[in-house]
Amino acid sequence: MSEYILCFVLFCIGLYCVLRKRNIIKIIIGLGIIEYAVNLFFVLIGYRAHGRAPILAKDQNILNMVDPLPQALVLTSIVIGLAVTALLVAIAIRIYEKYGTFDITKIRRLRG
Amino acid sequence: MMLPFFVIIPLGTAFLISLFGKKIKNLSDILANLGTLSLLIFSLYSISQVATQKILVYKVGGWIPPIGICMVLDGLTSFMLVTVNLVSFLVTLYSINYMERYTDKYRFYTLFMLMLAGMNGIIITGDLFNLFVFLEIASIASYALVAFGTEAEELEASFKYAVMGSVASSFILLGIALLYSYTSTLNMADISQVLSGKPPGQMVNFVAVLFLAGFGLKAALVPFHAWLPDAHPSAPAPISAMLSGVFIKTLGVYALCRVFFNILTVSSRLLFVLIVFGMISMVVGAFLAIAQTDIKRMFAYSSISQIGYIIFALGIGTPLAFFGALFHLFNHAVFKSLLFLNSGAIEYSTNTRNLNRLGGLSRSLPVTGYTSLLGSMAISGIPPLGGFWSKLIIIIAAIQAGYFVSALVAILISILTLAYYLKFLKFTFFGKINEARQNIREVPGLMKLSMIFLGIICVISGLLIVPLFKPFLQSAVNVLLLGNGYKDAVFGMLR
Amino acid sequence: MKNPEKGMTLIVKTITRLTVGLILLYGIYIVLHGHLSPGGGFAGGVIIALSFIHLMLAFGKEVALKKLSQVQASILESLGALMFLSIALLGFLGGYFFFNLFLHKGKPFTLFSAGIIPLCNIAISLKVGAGLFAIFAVLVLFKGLDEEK
Amino acid sequence: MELQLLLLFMVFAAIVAVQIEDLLSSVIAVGAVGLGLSMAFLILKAPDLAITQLVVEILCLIILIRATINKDIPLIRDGRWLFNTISTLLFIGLFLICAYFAFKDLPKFGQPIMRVAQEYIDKGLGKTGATNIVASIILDFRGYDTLGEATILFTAVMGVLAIVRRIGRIKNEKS
Repeated sequence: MSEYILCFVLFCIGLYCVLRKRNIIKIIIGLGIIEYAVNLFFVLIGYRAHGRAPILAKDQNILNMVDPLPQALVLTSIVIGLAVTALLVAIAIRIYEKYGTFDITKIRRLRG
Repeated sequence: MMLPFFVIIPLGTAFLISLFGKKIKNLSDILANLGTLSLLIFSLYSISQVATQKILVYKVGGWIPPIGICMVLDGLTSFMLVTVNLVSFLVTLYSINYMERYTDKYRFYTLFMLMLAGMNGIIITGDLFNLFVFLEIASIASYALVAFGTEAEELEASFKYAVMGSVASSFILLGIALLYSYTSTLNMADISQVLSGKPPGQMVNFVAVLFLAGFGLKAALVPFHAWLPDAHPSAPAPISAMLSGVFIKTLGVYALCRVFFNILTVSSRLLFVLIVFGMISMVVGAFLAIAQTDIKRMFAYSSISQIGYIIFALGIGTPLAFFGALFHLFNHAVFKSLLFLNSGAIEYSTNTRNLNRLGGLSRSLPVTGYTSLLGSMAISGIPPLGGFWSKLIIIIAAIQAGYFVSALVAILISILTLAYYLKFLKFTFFGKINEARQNIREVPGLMKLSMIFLGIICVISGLLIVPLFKPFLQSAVNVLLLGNGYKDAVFGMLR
Repeated sequence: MKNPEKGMTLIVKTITRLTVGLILLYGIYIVLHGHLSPGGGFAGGVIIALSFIHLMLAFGKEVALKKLSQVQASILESLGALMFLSIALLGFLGGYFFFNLFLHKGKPFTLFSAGIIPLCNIAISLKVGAGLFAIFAVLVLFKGLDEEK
Repeated sequence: MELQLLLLFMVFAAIVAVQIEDLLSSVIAVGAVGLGLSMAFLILKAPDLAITQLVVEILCLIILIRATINKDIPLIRDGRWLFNTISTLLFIGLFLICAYFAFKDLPKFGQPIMRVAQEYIDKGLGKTGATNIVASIILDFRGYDTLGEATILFTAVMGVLAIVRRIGRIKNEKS
């Protein structure tokens, strides 16, 4: 239980960063932390106490493997996180070139 | 057998265009149009499949569903497929001429086809995590497409959209994780089966709230709408038409419907939340739209307002309300993409979108003028056109269910909608023409053609309630009414 | 770039020259043994991309781009994507999209086993490696243009 | 127990990453979170993920550091800073409390249900021939997901290439 709570605390730190910080790079970092927290949560729910990694060995029969499915899903999710980060950084660099700042309070040509 | 092709065709086209598009000149135009045309034909064919077989399940890789991924074709799926692929075909037809204004057209087509692949993937999948993956494809492609012009405002709008969209995606993923831990399966029908065997707890409500926040952000319901009025106007006109016309409906409304009604079978309390959100979106969107002077921003706020109608009707939850919601979804997809294409045509020939600087265009742009008139009349609910019938059905359903105040508000908002579309028509097409624009010419032929097509569909879409065409909508409504029975239908096909 | 000489110092360059091949080999090893041991196409592809990025950081962008230019990377990526899609399409021969074609999946625990899985791994690693390298090259080149202004 | 310590370290590093003024330090702190995550994956018996997370982390850091080379002026706090922060914290607190009650319905940590997953473990080798069960899931049982995943990366590359174009649209002389 405490693991789940800590993981959610991590999620909330990321959420706080996205909602409250004014710097574009800080916002990207916040999104990264959210991503980490969700990935961690997936692996946490698949963990089996005293389990083994889901890789078969040649001459032994492993009985208590951890849940392999969340691991497969997280592999996908990690790559999605990387893709989103790369795209956001590209946009951020372009924004810096156009406005000369990373501060979103100064980047506000669009209304509401 | 044909189900995987809804994803394979757009994906293959995207890869081919990115590989050869730069070298061979007109290849990207031809490939993209052929791809969307074949998708349209496939989706029309799927109607007849649904009519004969009710539900079709395709096992990807030959694995039986809880182990592998499955694709499901039922009434709702085929309805959404027709809507998405119809609009996307006409939009690609329009882009052939319109996108000449931008550099690197083949990149535009690549991203467009990827977005289409994402949307079709969301619609046909029967697996919750797979839905998330395709949702991300569509979202990432749309983030890039919003910034396609690479002007300062567009980049800013795209950043805002990308951040909010990513937060929404992580809420959805968190919901999927909790649901997986609770039920230990990812197949939609299987989840529904496991959930029906469990005692009610806080878990399902919490997951429903996470999904509501996630899909609500994608659908731009009012507390989460901040990105839409920036993102939709910033994109090139064909993409605005796609985003407002079908994108927010596929990622937001369709996914929400599927998860809420077929998987979680949410309680009536949560449905009431949908009604509240729908009402707020309806009112706020309409009032903000009146004040706008930028054509596309006005249309974007109007989209929020119309999505409000759909969500409101879904929240009522009676068969008639479902019918009205889906009918309005189809109508809105048609006329909102028409209006955005019109705004693109206006921008194409006059280089401005500001209402105060336009006027008297009806003589020099006759096709754009008349189709805009049709679209505006349809969205504000003038009787013979499709928009009137769908709004009428929603209002009748609200009165039947006892929501008198809401019905009154819906009528008032409809009048308000008429007001701001009249403002748009008056400032754009009537009045005195600007001296400098005496000799502007009508837009190229293919752009005209796709606008005329959409205008015709606007007029005849009212026919969907005629008994001959009704089964198309009714079979989609039946899926929503099926609720928990969705799992039995899917598993029945497998046995 | 303040120094007239491109890239970093001699120490970094020498060490890079010694390690970059090993990193590349390690990436390829991880890809090929994806179905037997931890790793797989994604991790291996990223390692392959990192070896090129390492080269670019140490020697400056010209040397790395001479080995693998941005256009080539882009083409390789599309090819990798097409290859993966066609492996999936080949499954139709067995009746289903994504069907694992090989009836005899080979002897377990050897390199040539598990049907389409190693092939998929190779396609993915091609795509991931080329794609990530293209992203990085574009972002670095963009800065170069920035300074010209 | 070491898992909790590692999680606490990650939470601490995340707070540092969020609150520190200097952008470069912030990026490095986020690298610490990612490294912690990679170790947590190892403790949770997910070696595939540990490797992938590690290399992806390195790449993310390089890209992020590339973005922070442009130095920026520190931020100014506006008048409603306190109000906004408190309302955000209240919202997050509410979210955490709701999550706590929802967790009570979940199976206990370390005892997953494994309804479908057991099938993968039992039949994975026989049906696909891969000894790494995660590989057999991502490339065979759920290969369609991986096609989507590869497409996401492709989309991101195409998006980045489209966004960094120098000239977006062909200007019309008339305007």
